Amino acid sequence: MQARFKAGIRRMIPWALPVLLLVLWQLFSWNGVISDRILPAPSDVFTAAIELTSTGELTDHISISLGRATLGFLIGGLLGFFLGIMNGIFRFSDLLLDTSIQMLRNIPHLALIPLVILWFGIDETSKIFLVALGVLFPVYINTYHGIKNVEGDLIEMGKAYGLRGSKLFFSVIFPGALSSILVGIRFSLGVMWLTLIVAETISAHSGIGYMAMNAREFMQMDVIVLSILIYALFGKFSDMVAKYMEEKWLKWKT
Amino acid sequence: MQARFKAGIRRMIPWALPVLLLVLWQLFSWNGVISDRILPAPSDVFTAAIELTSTGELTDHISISLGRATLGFLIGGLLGFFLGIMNGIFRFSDLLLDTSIQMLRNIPHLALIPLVILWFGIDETSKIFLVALGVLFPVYINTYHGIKNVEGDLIEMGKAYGLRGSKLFFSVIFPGALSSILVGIRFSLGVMWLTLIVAETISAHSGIGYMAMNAREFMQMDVIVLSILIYALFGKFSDMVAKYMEEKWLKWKT
Amino acid sequence: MKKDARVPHIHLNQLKKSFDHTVVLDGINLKVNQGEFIAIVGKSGCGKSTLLRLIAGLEHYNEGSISIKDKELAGLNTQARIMFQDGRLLPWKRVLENVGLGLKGDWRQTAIAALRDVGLEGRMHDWPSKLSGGQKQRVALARALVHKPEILLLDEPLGALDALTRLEMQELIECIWEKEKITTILVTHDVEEAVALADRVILIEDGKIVLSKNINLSRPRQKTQQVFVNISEEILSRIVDPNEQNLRLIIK
Amino acid sequence: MKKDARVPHIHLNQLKKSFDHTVVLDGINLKVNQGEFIAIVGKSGCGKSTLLRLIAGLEHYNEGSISIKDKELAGLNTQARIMFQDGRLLPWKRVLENVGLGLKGDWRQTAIAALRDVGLEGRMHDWPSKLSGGQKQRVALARALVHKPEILLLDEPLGALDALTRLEMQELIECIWEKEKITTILVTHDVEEAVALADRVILIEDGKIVLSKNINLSRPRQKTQQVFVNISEEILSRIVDPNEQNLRLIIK
Amino acid sequence: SQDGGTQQGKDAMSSDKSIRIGYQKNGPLVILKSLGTVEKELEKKGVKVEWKEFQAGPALMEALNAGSIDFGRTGDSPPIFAQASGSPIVYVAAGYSKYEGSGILIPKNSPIQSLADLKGKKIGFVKGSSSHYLLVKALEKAGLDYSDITPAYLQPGDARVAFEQGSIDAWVTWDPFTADTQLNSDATLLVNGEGLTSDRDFFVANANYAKKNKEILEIIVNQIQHSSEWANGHQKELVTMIAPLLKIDEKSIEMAVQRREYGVDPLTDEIKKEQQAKADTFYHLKIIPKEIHVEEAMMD
Ligand SMILES: Nc1ncnc2c1ncn2[C@@H]1O[C@H](COP(=O)(O)OP(=O)(O)OP(=O)(O)O)[C@@H](O)[C@H]1O
Ligand SMILES: Nc1ncnc2c1ncn2[C@@H]1O[C@H](COP(=O)(O)OP(=O)(O)OP(=O)(O)O)[C@@H](O)[C@H]1O
Ligand SMILES: [Mg+2]
Ligand SMILES: [Mg+2]
Repeated sequence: MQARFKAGIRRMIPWALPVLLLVLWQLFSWNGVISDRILPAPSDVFTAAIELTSTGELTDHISISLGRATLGFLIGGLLGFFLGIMNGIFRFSDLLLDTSIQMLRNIPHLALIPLVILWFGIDETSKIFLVALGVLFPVYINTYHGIKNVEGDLIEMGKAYGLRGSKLFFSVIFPGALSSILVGIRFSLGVMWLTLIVAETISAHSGIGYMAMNAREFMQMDVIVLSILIYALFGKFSDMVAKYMEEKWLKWKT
Repeated sequence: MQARFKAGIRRMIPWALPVLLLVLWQLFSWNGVISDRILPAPSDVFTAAIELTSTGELTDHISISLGRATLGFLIGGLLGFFLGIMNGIFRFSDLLLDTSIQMLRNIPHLALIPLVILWFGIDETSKIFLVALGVLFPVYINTYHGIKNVEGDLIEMGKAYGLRGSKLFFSVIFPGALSSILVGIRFSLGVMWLTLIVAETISAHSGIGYMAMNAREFMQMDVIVLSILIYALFGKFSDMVAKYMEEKWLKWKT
Repeated sequence: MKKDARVPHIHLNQLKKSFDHTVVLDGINLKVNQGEFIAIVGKSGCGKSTLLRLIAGLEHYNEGSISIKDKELAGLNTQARIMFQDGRLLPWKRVLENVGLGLKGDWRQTAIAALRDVGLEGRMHDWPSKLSGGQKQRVALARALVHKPEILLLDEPLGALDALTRLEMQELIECIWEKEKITTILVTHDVEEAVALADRVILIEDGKIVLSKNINLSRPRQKTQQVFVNISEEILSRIVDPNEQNLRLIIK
Repeated sequence: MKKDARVPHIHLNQLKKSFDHTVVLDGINLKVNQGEFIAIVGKSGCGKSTLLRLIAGLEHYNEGSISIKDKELAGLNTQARIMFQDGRLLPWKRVLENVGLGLKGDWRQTAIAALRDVGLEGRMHDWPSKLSGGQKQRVALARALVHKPEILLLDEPLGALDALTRLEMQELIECIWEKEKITTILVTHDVEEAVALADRVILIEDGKIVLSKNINLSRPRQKTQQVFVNISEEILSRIVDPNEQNLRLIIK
Repeated sequence: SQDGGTQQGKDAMSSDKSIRIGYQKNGPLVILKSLGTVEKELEKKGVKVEWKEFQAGPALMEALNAGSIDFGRTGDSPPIFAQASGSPIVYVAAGYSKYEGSGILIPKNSPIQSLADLKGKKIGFVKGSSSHYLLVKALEKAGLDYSDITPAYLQPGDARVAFEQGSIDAWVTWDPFTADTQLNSDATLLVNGEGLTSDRDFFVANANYAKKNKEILEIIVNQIQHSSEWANGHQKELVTMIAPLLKIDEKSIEMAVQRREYGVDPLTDEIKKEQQAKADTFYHLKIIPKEIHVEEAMMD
């Protein structure tokens, strides 16, 4: 009984801060400390959410974005993963590619947009390209780091026991790097949503990023705040996914 | 002699790809495969660079951005570092704060700008805030992960040998997490430049992000490409800094 | 508790420890006096390391109690230093700094002296990863000994050492123990080593102490003495118990 | 090379190995015949593990040569399986999968049988981190033995085991060696163990082989036999060399 | 609760001694800034001028709304959005119509020869901008429905690339983009804004500031008028002034300058009507969530 109570509390603590913030914000809005012209009250944001949901607009935006996000995530994540593995394992590809990737990583999407339009036009391809590009790097860096940090002794052992190629990889290198790779995935699950706000400035008619940027342009503070909250919830969700994967695949860490 | 020659080649290989790209691009520009209306030739970009440098504009932009970047990096990096350490070590602060941070991390800067202007105005503070915010998360996540992954056996040993508090931290936990922390720093050194492009859309009249966005607005393709190249070089530079730190502090990994 | 009774330095009372439903220690009773040297022997996996870790305060127990000088042990046992079975050197600290870990004051000189004792003074500036198995073990031993703690817990400290180095290290342990009157518990798989060093040898089997043998030989002990050989054989025969055939193989 | 001469399975010729300017092995000459059982003894840090790692092809040497069946060894020695001094179980694989590592076909049954041999069948679904020191070592031993390789390299395989378990494991090693005619090199710090198991005991000192003693006793060997004791003492005395006082302490 | 700006306490206080003017590089305030006359005039009143550059109208409006600047210039639609969101801004004055420089661009050899040909085409423009309005009016004129075209919402810089690449069939934009594209990409102006939209600049202020500083705003508007007159009379100098700022070649700037007359209009009924029509259009396009009366946000 008491254990269950404790577990319940433990599940609630993480929400304490966000909820406290919301409550304070609502209170300040009610008594006018925060002018609703500048920052709408949570209740107004909630109303906006209801309204947008009832017209089906919000779910449209989210599902469209979700499609772009997942596709981009898959492409970029896999690419980053493979590059990370290659450069982590093979000295030559590391020498050849790492510098280029580190340079590429540092180019802001906003600056890249003209070129992206040039290469991929203004339709879905360019949006998915940007998400993929954004997702690639955290996965790459953490995979690379994970692989490089697998204990050399264990790899040596694996080789001495006749493992090579994919066997060595799946028995020793990958599990050893997994914890770090998951950090990369956790990070990129966030980036996946983040890049959409830039990607969806390219001739988009829907999507959560489009909604946010549109709201900004048209000064709809309630929608801006709503989209910020949605992003935050996505963040939490991504995190839960990452934690779930960690619990599932890193059981051996007690 | 031969060893030195080999080392020289090894130092050159990383640049093979970028240089090859540049050369191809120049060739395609010359023979008109790439229209210079859309994508200027490297030589044009070089001319633009010379021009901007000779007027002192480019160095101005870079040094202003550098100031913002370093200040933001210091603030955000330190904050992320301390939060990562706290949440990595203390269960309660982990429960209380981690969720909130993961949520915050997922909010795009572009969407946040209206709020940032409300809170910090349109001057330097808001720009530095955004850089700090961007830098915070990679440092946080990797520090957190690093701390959580320090071998429990070694921490136990440290405690059993009378280390606690800062001694335990500096002898065992920090060195054990350092490799992961450096990944975070490497990542955030990139993010530091990246966020500037968003930050410098807030009432700026200088800075590399301003230059890039301005060029984008007025479609100065040569300047856009130039700024992309500058970002890429910064990326390489950040990477070198990170590598230097790794070599210096992770000597024990042979 | 009677006032005039001598308070044991370490007092284990009906100590019980299980890991996920497998009982490892099942009602251990043990009193160790101040300055006593106890050796624990037993088959692989019988719970020797677990017992040491319990006394060091590194593990929770399920039932019973542990008292140190009449005070119930809560959390870490700050008086004790444990040498772990698996060494646990910090890979990012050089040998000397590993030995100096947790020392106060002029730790450098103390640590160098300790390294000299284990014959590794010349390696003090190396990374642990550059050492051989036995060298690592000796560094870990030096690290434990250098603290001159009130309670010294040694978990197979000499398992990776050759006969000669082993003997030197046994002498070192005995010497420090005698000089500092440290209450010492040594886990070893070598019965002769146990008999050579300990005031009392304890045998653990099936989670219980099944033998507690006082060794009343004068020090330094001669392994060639007949009493010594007899005691060793007695303990060995207790370990091997009914299986006579094996017994004959071990006992010369 | 003469055609009619028997080709040694392993042939070390003037092998030299140094780490950053410290010479560890300095001109090692050794021929090991097919199916021979060699034991290597020597002081801690004398280069035993290094020699084993060289034969396994895990380390580069500076001078000389290593031939396996008359073929110069280049890179990994695929015929050999080495049991490392530090175990090296994969923490993310359960005990059974650790033992089955690199096996082909129906590895599961083979691995279970190997675990049964080392007395850990019941622990096959545990993570390695849940095992005691000696249990880990036995899992590593099982993993090395299960391959039935042409060359078996054992680096202190029994260092963490109690007398009884140790004896059982010695029997196991001897039994598998006899059945499969595996060329075996065993590094051990226990001279008696060396004499009990090996056809030839080799002593390394100052980077050189200073003693190579054939043991022509019938198997299974009795440790109580006088010849056995004599040989052990002879080798021990060679290790301890001029220092007579220590010698007396070790040799009973 | 009409004092949206007062929570920026320090901002409001500082505005008594200084005025923060938001400007964009591509607008008439740049001329005023370059001439430096307004500083002199306001110095007499003991007021200092701080110039804040913005790259886009929305960002400028955000700052105005937050009270980070007091006065600024935008295109004709941002004030509508600001008002719809309840932001404390007021129109202070309007610029002259610049319809000649705004219009629908089509590439060379485009199959589009008339407005009616726009049917079924992909057209790039900034959502909710003056171009959006222009397009709606043009379609109306051609008897087409808004749903007859495929809109591609693109910022000017991006749209230019898309236009060059042929990703869009037509592009609705304003000067100097129109001029630059006409000259450098062989584009043709299918129609300009004549008869469709007036496409004015608007000078707007934070309501709170405007209430207390009418006199200063008057001085500024006067100075804008002066600088506009200067600009109209010194087109050559103007071109050499603006071209390096925008980094657009002088020929394009010259073209843009020549087809535009600078100047300030008071907020006449006609302008109110024009602006109201835009607001209504945006309401019908669901760009703003409610009907507004632009008059309510105009300074009297
Ligand atoms: N990677 C390395 N770098 C530098 N020195 C090393 C390295 N590995 C081993 N050595 C040194 O080489 C010598 C021989 O090491 P080795 O591990 O072969 O000893 P060993 O005979 O196995 O000793 P032990 O019985 O203690 O395991 C030691 O002095 C050791 O410190
Ligand atoms: N964390 C753990 N979780 C589950 N079981 C454990 C854990 N630690 C130890 N055990 C088990 O408890 C038993 C006792 O372990 P312990 O390490 O005390 O043995 P030991 O006597 O030191 O053996 P050895 O001589 O092999 O080191 C073993 O069977 C071991 O598998
Ligand atoms: Mg143990
Ligand atoms: Mg060794």
